[in-house]
Amino acid sequence: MLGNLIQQTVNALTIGAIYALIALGYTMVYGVLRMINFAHGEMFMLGAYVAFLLLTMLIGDVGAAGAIALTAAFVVAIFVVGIIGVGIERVAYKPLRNSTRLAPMLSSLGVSLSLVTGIQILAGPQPVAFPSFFPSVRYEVLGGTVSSVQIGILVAAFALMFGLHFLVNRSRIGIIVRAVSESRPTAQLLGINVNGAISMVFFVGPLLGAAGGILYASYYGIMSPTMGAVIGLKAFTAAILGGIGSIPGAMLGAFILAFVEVGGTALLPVVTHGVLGTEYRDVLSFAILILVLLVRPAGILGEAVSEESIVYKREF
Amino acid sequence: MSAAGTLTATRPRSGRAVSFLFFAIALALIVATPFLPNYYVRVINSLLIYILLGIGLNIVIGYAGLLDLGFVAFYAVGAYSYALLASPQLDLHWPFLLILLVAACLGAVTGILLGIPVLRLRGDYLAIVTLGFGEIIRIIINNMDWLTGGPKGIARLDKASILGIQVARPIDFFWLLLVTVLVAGVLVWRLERSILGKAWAAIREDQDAARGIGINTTNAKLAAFATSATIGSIAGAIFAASQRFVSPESFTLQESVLIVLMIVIGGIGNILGIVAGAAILMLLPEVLREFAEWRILFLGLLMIFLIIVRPAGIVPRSFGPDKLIRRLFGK
Amino acid sequence: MGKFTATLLLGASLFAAPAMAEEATVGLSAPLSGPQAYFGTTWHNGFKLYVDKLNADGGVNGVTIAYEQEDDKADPREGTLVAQKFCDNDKVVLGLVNFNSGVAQSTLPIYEDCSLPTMTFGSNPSLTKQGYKFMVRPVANDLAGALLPAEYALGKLGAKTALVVNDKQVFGQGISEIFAKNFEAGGGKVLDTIAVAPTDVDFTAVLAQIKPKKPDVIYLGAVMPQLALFAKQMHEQGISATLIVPDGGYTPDLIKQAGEANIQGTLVAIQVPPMDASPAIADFAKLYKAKYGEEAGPYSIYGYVQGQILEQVLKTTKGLKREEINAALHAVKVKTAVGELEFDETGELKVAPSYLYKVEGSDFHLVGQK
Amino acid sequence: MTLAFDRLRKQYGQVVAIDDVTAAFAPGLIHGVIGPNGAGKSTLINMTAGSYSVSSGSITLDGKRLDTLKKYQIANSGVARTYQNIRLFDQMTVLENLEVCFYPADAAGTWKEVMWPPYALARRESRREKCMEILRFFDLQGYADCDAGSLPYGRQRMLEIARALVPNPRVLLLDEPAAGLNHHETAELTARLAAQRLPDRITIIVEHDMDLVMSLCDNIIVMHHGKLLFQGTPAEVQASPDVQLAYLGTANDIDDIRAAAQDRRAQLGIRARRRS
Amino acid sequence: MLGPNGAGKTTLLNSISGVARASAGAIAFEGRDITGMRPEQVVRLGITHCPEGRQIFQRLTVEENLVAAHIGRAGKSFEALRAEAFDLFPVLKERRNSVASRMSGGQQQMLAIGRALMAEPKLLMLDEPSLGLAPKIVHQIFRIILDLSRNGISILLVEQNVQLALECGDYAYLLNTGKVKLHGPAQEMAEHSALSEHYLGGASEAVLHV
Repeated sequence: MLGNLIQQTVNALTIGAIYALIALGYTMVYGVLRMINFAHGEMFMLGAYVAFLLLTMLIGDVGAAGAIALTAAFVVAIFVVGIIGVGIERVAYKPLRNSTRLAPMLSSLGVSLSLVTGIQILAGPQPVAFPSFFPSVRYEVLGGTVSSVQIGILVAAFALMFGLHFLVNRSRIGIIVRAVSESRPTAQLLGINVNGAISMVFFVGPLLGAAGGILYASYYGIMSPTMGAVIGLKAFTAAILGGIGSIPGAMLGAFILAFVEVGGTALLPVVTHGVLGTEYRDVLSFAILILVLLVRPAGILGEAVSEESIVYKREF
Repeated sequence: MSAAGTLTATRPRSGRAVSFLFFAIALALIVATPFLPNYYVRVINSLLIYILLGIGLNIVIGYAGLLDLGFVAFYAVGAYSYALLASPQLDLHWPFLLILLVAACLGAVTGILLGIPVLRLRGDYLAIVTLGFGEIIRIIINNMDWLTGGPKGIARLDKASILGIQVARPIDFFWLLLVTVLVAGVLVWRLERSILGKAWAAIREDQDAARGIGINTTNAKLAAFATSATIGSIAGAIFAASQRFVSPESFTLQESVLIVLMIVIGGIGNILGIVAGAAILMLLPEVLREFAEWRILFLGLLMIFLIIVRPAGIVPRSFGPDKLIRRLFGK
Repeated sequence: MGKFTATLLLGASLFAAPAMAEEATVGLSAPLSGPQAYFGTTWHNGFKLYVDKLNADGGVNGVTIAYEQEDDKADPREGTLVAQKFCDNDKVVLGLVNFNSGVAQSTLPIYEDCSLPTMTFGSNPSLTKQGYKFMVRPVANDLAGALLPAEYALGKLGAKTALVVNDKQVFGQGISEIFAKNFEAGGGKVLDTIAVAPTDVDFTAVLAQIKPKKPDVIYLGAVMPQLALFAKQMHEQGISATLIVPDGGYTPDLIKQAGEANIQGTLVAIQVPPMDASPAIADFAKLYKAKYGEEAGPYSIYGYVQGQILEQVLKTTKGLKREEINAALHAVKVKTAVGELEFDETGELKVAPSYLYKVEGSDFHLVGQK
Repeated sequence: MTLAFDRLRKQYGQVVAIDDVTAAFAPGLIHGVIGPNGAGKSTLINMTAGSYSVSSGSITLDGKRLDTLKKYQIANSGVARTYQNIRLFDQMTVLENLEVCFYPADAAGTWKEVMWPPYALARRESRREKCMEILRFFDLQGYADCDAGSLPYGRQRMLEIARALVPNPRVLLLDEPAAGLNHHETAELTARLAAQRLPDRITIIVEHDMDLVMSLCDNIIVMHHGKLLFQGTPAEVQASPDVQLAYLGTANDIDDIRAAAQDRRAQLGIRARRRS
Repeated sequence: MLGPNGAGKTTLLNSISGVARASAGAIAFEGRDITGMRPEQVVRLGITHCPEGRQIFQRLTVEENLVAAHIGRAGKSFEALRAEAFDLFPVLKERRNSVASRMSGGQQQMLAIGRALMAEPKLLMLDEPSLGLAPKIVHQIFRIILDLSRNGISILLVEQNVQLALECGDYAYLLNTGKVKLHGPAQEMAEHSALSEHYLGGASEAVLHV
C-alpha cells in the first residue's frame, strides 16, 4: 500500500514536471500578450526533433548516444527552438498585435498545423525511437519502484524551473518582462524596449517547452510529430487551472493536474465500485478544472479582475 | 479594433461585382449539383453540413462574442439522437422528422445545461471550459458502451424518410441540407436583426454597459447557447442519417476548432462569411487531394496568411445578406 | 513540386494513351497521411508490387490492371468521400479498401449501394455479419487473431490469470474482449479489464494498479506506439507478467521504441507468416526490398496476396462488370503466398491463418500457428 | 418619494472611498456632485447604478432597496447612467445603440419577430421612430447609420446621454458629461440637459465644469475625501469657505509651500517674469 | 499646466513623450525636433513622463520598479541614482523590498517620481501628482518637486490643485478643450479672474487670495 503510494507519487511528480515546463510557456506568453499560443505544443515537439537531428549529425547512430552527446544536443536544441520561437512571433503574431484578440490565437493554430505537417513531411509521420539519457536503473523504495530516468527528469525539470524563477524574479531581464506584462504602455513610457521583452518571452517559453519535449521523448523513448497536441492541451489546461499569466500558478496547476490524473487512474474504479473506470480519468480532470473555475473564475493563483475595474470591450 | 473598423468601408462598385460573383457561384452550384457525379454531391453535402454548423456556432461566437470550443458536443448530441432512435441499437425506428424535433429539443436543453455553469467566465476561461465540456461528452459517449456502442459506434442506421419520401441518396440529402441551411440561415439572420440580436451585439461590445441598460445578460447568453446548440444538434441528426453510421471519432476537438476557424477566416459574425470560410476550408483540401500531406501544410500557411492580411475575415461583418440583396437588386 | 509535375504527367498520359486492351481499375483506399500512414502505404505497396509484375507480363488474359490510390486519413468522413469517388468511376471494378474497421463501417453501405465489390481489410468480426453482398475479407478477423494467443497462454505458458488492457478504440477494445472470452472459455481467469485513453503515453499509474494483482499474462489491445510504450514502462515498473499484443506490434519499431531489454518475451499475434516461412514469401520479401528500398511492412504480404486473389478473379470472371467480378470474387479459390484461400457465403475466409511470435533478441520468432 | 443614500460606505481593503454618506435626491431637480479628484464622486454613481457593490448602508428608490438588486434589475427599475470614459457599443450603429435599450421591454416578443416579418417590421418601425426622436433632440439624426465608435468625441458623449434617455428613466446619472467637450458643446449640453428636466425625474450630475454645474443644478453636493462636505444651492456652495478650502487648500499649507517656492526662486535667481 | 479634466493636458504630455502621435505641428526639445520619436528615444534625450495615476508596477517591488526604469541607460550607475532617490525619499529605502501594491498612495507617488528619476531626466513631466492624496501628503510631494527643481531639473507639472501649482510654478498655461486659453507668469495668472471662473464658476477673486 505504502509502496503503491510512493510509486504513484513519483509517477505524478514526473508527469507534473513535464506538464509544468510546457505550461510555463503558455502562461508567460499569456502574461505578456494576453494571447493563447496554440503553437506552443509544437515547440515541445520541435525540441525532440531538433535534438534528434543534432544527434544524427553529431554521432550518426542515435541509438548509441551517450549521456554527454545527449546533454550537448539538449542544450543546443533548446536554444535553437527558442530562436525558432522568436522568429515565429515576428512573422505570425507581431503583425496582429493590435488586432482582435482572436486573430493571433488563430494564427497560432495555423502555425501549429504547418509545423506538425512540415515535420511529418520531413521526418515521416510515424513515431521514432528516442535514446535515453542514462541507463534505466530501478530502485526499490519502500515497495515502490523509482527509475533513474524519473529522477533525472525531476532534477532537470526542477533545475530549469528554478532557473526560470531566478531569471524572472532576480534578473534585470525578468524585471523588464514583468514590467511589460503588467503594463505595456507604462513600460513604453519609461523607455523599456517592449519588443525586446516580448521576444525574450518567446525565446524562454519555447526553450522550456523544447526542454520538456526532449525530456519527455527520452523518458518515454519515442517521439512523433503529433506528440505536442495532447500534451499541449494538458499543459494549457494546467496553466488555466493555476491561473493563466501566473508563473507559480502554471507550476501548481501542472502538479495538481498530474496528481488528479494519477489519482483518478488509481482511485476512480475503487471509489465508484467499478462503475467509472480509468477511462473516465480525463472527465475527472476537466470536471475539477470546471469546478475550480466556478469558485475562482481566474484560476487558483490568477488575479481575479473585477469587471468593473477594467473596461472589457469586445474581445474579438 | 480599428482594423475591423476600416474594413466596414467596402467600396460600392467592387462590392457589387463581388455580390454578383458570390450569387452567381452559389446559384450555379445549386442548379448544377443534381447533374454532378455523386462524389461531388457528397463533397457539397459535407460543405453544407459545415455551413450549418458554422451558422450555429456563429451565434455564440460572432453575435454574442463568447468563444465556445466545445460546439462539437451538440453536433454529437444530434447525431446520437438519430443513431439511438433509428437503428437496431435500441430497436427503435422513429420517423426522421420526429427525431429531428427531439434532437432540436435535446440540443437546446444541453445548450442551456452547459451554459449555466460557464457563463460567469470570460474569454479564455470560457474557451477552455467549453472545450472541457466537449471532451467530457465525447469521452462519455466513448465509454457508455451499453448505450452508444462505445468506440464501435452505431452502425446500420435506418434510411431516413420524410413523409413517405425516402431520403437516402446523396442528392436527396443535398436537397434536405440545402433547405435546412436556407431556413436556418434566414431564421438566424432574422434573429440577428431582432431585438435579441441587438442585445447579443451589445453584450459582445461591452457586457457591463449592456447590463447598465437593463439587459439580463445571463438570459440573453443562455438564449444564444440554446439556439446555437439546437442548430448544431439538427446538423448532427442529418449527418448521422446521411452517414448511417456514427462513432465518437467524428466528434473530436479538432472538429470544433475547424468550425471556429471557418467562421474566423470567412468573416466573424456574418453568415456570408461562414459560407466563404467553409468553402475554403472544405473544398480546398478536396481539390488538392492529390498532394496528400502537402495540402495540409498549405492550408496551415494559408491560414496564417489570411489572418494576417484580413484579421476580420474575408467578408467583413458589415457585408451581410441584407447588403448582398441590396447590392444585387437595389438602387 | 515533383509530385505536382508527376500528377500533370499522369493526367497527360491518361489522355495520350487510349485504352488498347481491356483494363480493370482497382480503387485503393487507406490512411496515407497521419500516424497510420506507414501501415496503409506498405500494405498498398505489396499489392502494387504484384500487380505491376502482372502488367509487365501482359496482364491477365489480356486484361491489364490499373489502380487509383486515395487517402482516407483513417477518418470515416474522408473514407465515404473516397468510396463515393470509386463508385462514381465506372472503370473501378474492385475496391481494396479501408485499413480501419471504423472507416469500413461507414463506407461498406456506399459500396453496397453501387454494387462495387471490395476486399475489406478492417478486421472487426461484425463487418461480415451485416449482410453485405459485395465484400470479402481476405484476412483473418479478430476472432481468429485473439484465439491463438489465449490458447497459447493457457497451454504453453500455463497461465492461470490474465489482465486485459484496451485503448477504448474499435480495434483494441474488440480484440481484447475476444481474447478475454477465449481465455476464460479455456479455464483461465481474467482479473480485471482496464481501459486507457487512445492518446495516453504514460501508463505508470495504470501499471502501479496492475502490479499488486500479479497476473500471469497481460493482454494489451491497442496499437503502436502505445504497445511499445506500455512494454517499456511495464518493464521499468518491475512487472514480470508476459505481455501479449495484437498484430500492430509486428514491426521492428516495437523493439526499437520499447528498447530491446524491455520487450523480451513479449508475444505478438498476427495473421502474417514469417518472411522465411516458405520460398514464395521469401521471394516476395526480396522483391519488395528491391522495388521499394525498404523492408516489407507488416501487411505488405497481404497486399501481395490480394494481388494474387485478383489475378485468379480475372482468370475466372465472366466479364469486367462489377457484378461479374463480385461473383468471381466470392467463388475464388486460390493458392497464395500464405496458403490456399477461399471465402464462405458471408465473405469471411474459410480457413484463416494466424500466427504467434515471440520477441527474442531483436527479432520475432514464430512460436505457434493455426 | 426620492432616491436616498443611507449611511453609504465603500471600502476597498483598507482604503475607504465613501464614508458614511447620507443624502436624498428629490425628483424634478438636477443635482450636482462636485469635489476634487478622488473625492468619491464617481464611486457614488457606480454604487447607485450597481456597478460597484455597497460595503454597508443602503440605497433606496421610492422606498425600494436598490443595492441588493443585480445591475440589470437596477437599470430596469428606472436608473440610467453614462460613464466617465464613454462606453458605447462601438461597432453598432448609432441607431442600434439606442434601439437595443428596448430589449428589456421587447425581449419576450423575439420569436414572434423572427417568425412573423410584419410584426418585426412594425416593432422595428416603432422602435426606430422613438429612437430617431431622441436622436433628433440631440441633433444626431444625421449619424443614425454610422458606427458609434466612428463618431467624433463630442458626439459620442451626446449619444451616450441619448442612450440613457431612451427608457425614459426615473433616475439619470451622468458621470462627467462635459469632460472633453469644447465650450460650444458644453453650452449645447447644458441647454439639452435643462430641457430634459422632468417633474418626476431625478438627475444627478458629477462634473468638474463649474459653469455647467452652477448654471444647471438646483442643488449641489460637495464631496471631499469620501465624505459629504457640503450640500446646498449653487450660491450657497460658492459662498462656503469649506468648499473653497477643499478645492484650493488651506492657508497654512499654501504659506508653507510658498515659502519653499520663494526659497527656490531666490536660490535659482528666478524672478517672476515673462519668458521670451 | 492647468485645466479641467479632458482639456487635453495628458494628451499633450503623451505627444511629447512619444506615446501618442501629434497629428500636426512640431515638438522641439533643446533645439531638436522630437516630433514622432519613439518613447525610448525621447527618454534617452532626457525627457521623462511620470504618468497620471502613478502607474507604478504593482507586482514589482520598490527596488525592481527602480531597476525597470534604469535598464538600458547610459550615464550614472544604478547604485548612484538609487542612492539619490533614497536620499530624496527615505521611505523608499525603508520599503525597498516590499511589493509596490502594498504601499500607500503617497508612497506610490514617491516611487513614481523616484522611478522617473532613474532616467536622469533634464525635463520631468508630472501628470497630476496630487491625485487622490491627502493634503499633508500633497504638501510633501510638492516640496520634493521644488527640491528637484532646485537640483536643476526642469519640471512640467500638470495639476488640478491650482493654488499649489501656481505657487510653485514659474510660468503657467491654462488649457481647455485642447487649446491654450491663458498663459503667463504664475503669479500674474493667479490674479487672473478668468482662472477662478474655470474652477469655481464665477467665484469671487477673493477666493484665490485666502
